[in-house]
Amino acid sequence: MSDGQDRQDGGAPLEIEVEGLRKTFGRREVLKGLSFGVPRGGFLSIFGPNGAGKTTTLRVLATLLTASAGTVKVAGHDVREDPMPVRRAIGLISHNAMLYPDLTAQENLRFYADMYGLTDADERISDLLERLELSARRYDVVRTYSKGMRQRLAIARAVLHRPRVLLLDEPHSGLDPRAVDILDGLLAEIRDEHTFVMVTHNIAKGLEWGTKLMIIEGGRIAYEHAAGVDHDAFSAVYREHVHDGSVL
Amino acid sequence: MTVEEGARYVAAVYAVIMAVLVAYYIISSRRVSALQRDVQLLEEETRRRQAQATEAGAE
Amino acid sequence: MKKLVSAPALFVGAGVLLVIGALLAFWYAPIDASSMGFSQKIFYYHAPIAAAAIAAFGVAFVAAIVYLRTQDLLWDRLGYVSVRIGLLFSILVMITGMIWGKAAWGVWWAWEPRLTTFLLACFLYAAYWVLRSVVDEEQRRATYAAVFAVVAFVDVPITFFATRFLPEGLHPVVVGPGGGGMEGSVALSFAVCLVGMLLLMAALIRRDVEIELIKDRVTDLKTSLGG
Amino acid sequence: MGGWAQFKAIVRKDLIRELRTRDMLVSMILFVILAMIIFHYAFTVEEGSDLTWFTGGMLWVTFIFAMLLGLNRSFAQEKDERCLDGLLLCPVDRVTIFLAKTAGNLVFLLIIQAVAVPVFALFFIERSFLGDLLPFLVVLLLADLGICSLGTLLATISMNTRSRDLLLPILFLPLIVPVLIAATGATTLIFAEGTGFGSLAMRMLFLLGFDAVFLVAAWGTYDFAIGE
Repeated sequence: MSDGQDRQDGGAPLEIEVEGLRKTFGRREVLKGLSFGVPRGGFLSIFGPNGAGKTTTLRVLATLLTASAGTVKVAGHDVREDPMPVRRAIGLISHNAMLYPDLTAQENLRFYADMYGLTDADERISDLLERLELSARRYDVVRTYSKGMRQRLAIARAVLHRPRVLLLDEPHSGLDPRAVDILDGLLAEIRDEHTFVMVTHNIAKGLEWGTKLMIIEGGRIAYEHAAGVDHDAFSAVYREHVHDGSVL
Repeated sequence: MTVEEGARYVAAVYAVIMAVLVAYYIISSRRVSALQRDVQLLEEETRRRQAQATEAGAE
Repeated sequence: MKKLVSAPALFVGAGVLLVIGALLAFWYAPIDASSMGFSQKIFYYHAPIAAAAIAAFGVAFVAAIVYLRTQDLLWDRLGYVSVRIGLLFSILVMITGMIWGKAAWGVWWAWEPRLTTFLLACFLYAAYWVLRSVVDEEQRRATYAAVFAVVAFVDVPITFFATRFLPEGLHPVVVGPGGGGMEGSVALSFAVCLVGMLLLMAALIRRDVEIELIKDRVTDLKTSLGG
Repeated sequence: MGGWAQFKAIVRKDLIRELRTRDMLVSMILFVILAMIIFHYAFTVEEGSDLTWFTGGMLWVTFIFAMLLGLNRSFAQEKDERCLDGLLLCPVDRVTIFLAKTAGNLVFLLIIQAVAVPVFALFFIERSFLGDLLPFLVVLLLADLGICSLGTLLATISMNTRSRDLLLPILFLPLIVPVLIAATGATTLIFAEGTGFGSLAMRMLFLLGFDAVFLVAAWGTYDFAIGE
């Protein structure tokens, strides 16, 4: 309300601003001009069939891919022009843990803490391991961890440097129900501390968390809505926009 | 080697090399025309389908 | 980019110059006074072919750098085609080099700096070829190929320099210090042959880039029809 | 921000990993010593053949092939567990990653050489070359740096291709020939004649130039090699 940035999202300034994002791989155009914003503290859930460009979008936000055209700003910095502050401001949780299996939990986190230049690394690591109930195993090699424990450690890795924005790439896929519960518990705990973008196939989870919903289809935004759509109505919308019969 | 022999020898090799290069060029030129024909056919097909699609849309 | 001159025009220009060059080389330029005699005439096509090969690799090097800066696949196609033409000329260099070796030194193969360098360049650019064939994703293939093309082109002169650490080479130094200048008639004939060969190289690259671009167009049309 | 701290962090991580599993070092050391035994039988034509003039060649061929084994491993894990994404997400200059990876590989190569060279001397070199140790070490370091920087750049590329460890030697070997020529010549001269710095100066300068050129080339291209 105070500045011109706000849209339908209320007063919070935009933490993520995407304007005319295009991405081509070779001669294949995967993203055909996306524009959207996420206000600070918001939670954007992105749905869509496989190959629609969801993960590509997320990887552009994460600076792992460079946009072919358009501007992308995360935490006030242009992703292409100024990637370093963006990298400091984001954390990524995906179904790949991105942990070194031959290092211990402590060593893994210590490594990432050094990479991010954390000054209070030791306390931060202890604190996180405590919260994630991994303290007892902190000196064990990650290779010996169960899938759920790895996922918890991956969350610790992603939030270690207190990122303003958390990017979630299908975080629920491949998890057993117990691990899903733990992940949800953790998300609930850290929900207020970050802005979120989640790419998911899981409509229930996406609706549960999202303050804003988006369906990407064929590299374009097919549907965009504020939260508050119930599951059945959204499923109908999803089927209307996505015709490939992919898993709901 | 006499001068006559040398001349024949060198000229023959030269001719062979030039023949290789000219052949390469000619083959690639034929390739271009073949491919251009493909493009033409495909473009016609695209146009035809587009026309069909607009017709179907109009009905 | 290269709409300036058509391939046929380059090809005709090359043909005219090469024919004139051959006439000059065989009838106008004097027969070598040294032991090589008439077979020294190999020089009029061996050296221009070598120059054309190096120039083609140079084009690939420049195209690689431009590609890395612009990410425009047109430059990838140019680089790819230039390497292919460079390899074709390199193989011709090896063949004519071996003939030269037989005529001048009585052996088919000598581990002589220039010949060895060309042999290694052949392997380098063959590796470039292999590299392209094992990357599926187009943009990634173009990027890796470009990085390798840069490294390879930098490596070639270094290799040449390194071979100087081996015992003395046999290669005649025809131009430059020590070899004495060329006679006017020799220089003129050589220059015509050189420019002709470079034009021929340009014509081949020009034509093959055209082929690659049309092939891209065909795949584009096919995917749009299929999808 | 601390590029140096990040450099140290990556090197330390690679060293901890390798010293814990030792899968790379053990096989590299076994390979190197086995290669020497094979060279002995391959080159000995009669009882007591003098192999002095082959020493440089044997040594560097062994090192280069051992390094190929190691290079394939050095990125395999980054790739398999998608740790590379984690690394690329960090606010780290890509050149720092390159330098750290090169340094890690250099350390492994030096460990191999610390084992291999004494064994090699025992097997093949009759005269004591302790007096020429200094020039030898200079040549060793300069050549290693070239091998590791070029190898790291190419391993980064080859790990993302379909035929990974098959591709690396094809890319690496033709490019490393200049180093092989200079290092082999210098090493043989040292072992056979015990020449001092004087007659090796050109080769050392050449190796230094090679290192500089490829460090710069990698500097300019590593962003592309590791990204996307």
